[in-house]
Amino acid sequence: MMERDALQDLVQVQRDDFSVAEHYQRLQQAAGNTGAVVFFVGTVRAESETDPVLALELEHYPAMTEKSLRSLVVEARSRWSLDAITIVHRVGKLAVGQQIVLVAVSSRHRDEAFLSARFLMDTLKTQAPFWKKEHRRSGAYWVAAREQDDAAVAEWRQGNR
Amino acid sequence: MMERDALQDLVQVQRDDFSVAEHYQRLQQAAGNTGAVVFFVGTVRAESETDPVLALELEHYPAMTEKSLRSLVVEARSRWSLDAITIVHRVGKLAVGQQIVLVAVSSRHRDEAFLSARFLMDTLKTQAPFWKKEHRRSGAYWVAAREQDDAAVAEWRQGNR
Amino acid sequence: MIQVLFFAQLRELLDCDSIELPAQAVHVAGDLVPVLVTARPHWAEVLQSKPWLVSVNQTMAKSTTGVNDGDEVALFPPVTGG
Amino acid sequence: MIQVLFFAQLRELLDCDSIELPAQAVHVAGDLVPVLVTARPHWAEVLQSKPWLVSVNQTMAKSTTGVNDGDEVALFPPVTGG
Repeated sequence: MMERDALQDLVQVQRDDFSVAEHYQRLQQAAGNTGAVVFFVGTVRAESETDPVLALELEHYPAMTEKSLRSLVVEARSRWSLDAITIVHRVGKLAVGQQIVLVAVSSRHRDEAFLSARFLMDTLKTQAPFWKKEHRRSGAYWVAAREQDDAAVAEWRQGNR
Repeated sequence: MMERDALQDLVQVQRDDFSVAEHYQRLQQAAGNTGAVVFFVGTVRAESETDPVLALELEHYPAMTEKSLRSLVVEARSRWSLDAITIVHRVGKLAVGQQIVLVAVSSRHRDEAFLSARFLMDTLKTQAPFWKKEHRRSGAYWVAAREQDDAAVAEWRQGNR
Repeated sequence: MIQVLFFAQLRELLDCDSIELPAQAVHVAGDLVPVLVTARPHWAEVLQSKPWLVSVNQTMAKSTTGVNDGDEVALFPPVTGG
Repeated sequence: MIQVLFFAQLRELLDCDSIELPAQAVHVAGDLVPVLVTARPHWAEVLQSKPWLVSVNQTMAKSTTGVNDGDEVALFPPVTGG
């Protein structure tokens, strides 16, 4: 399940864990060590002490997932001058503390690397077809979408972020 | 040359290269895998094709460097709720493509991780006593400070970033 | 025919992964819920309880997005990845 | 005495790492350049060519920051790390 956009870009949806070290190396090589790299990694949080999340189950819409992630990559490239992009997102059942998502961008300038990585995370959260179900001691619950996530994307669209 | 602020924080100035993989692992362990990690890595750029940078020489003010970096860490912690921070900055002579600086932040929320990492890079650029000298084929040149770097810090101070 | 897929909470509430609908009944994405409710009256409460998101051929759609014979359509809750 | 350190381009232009100044001449950071110019007239051109940054005891200073006997002061160009 691997797709390349520009030759420098990597979009991957997978059940297995990923190695930050390996993806950092790939990104630097693909970009030719261009100056600035920003990495984001999200992990499963326990959230609550009284009824902690024990595991997270990530469902997705396989035929749509990589297509939607690739369109975010294309949009990021249209907004900023970027040398290489990596998006890796896991699906399946993940224990607390495990890595869920990696977004990494390489650019000549730090502002563009920071902005584009944040843009990719903000838009991924509201536009890529993933759904989280929390397994807690008291039961299993679908995670509700957060209004501030939609607000963040609206700000990007209006040029306020 | 290692100093800890909160027990979770690491500020280090060194001649040797650093391992992103090792620092990622340390940060996640120190923070207890809290949800969101943002990493920034800056590398030496060639800058020009006709008269490329061959190496960068980084001078610093040893007695002041870590003190100033630690004060940036304290300021970041006063602005956002952060679980762990790492700043590593190299000094000495670095070849093109080599790593110069690492700033990494772990937080429960991605916005705070993105904002604080960018804040630390912006303020480090204008307030920590490092000076870069470029060695090009045509000679050696001290790098001039960029006005937009000062402007970035002014925006943070005014609450506009 | 139009293939209709359900995901996440909606899939669980309907206890159904996918169904097929005759193409002639669905012209735009906004027709989906009324047509589904007519076909499966016992789904009315779930389908009308929230504004579910719709994709047409794996792209997010509006209620005015056209739907044609052979298309793959999906209904799902707001996404929560990342 | 006050220890005065020079860094980077300024260190190279003066060809000097550090000097000592008598404490009684320097009350605030803004006194440094005039006092240095009096002590070393051949440094005048370099010292007055740009607004060099000043630190007092390893903290960035303004021209009004107080300087006391035994302090470590430094003069340097705008920083360019990161």
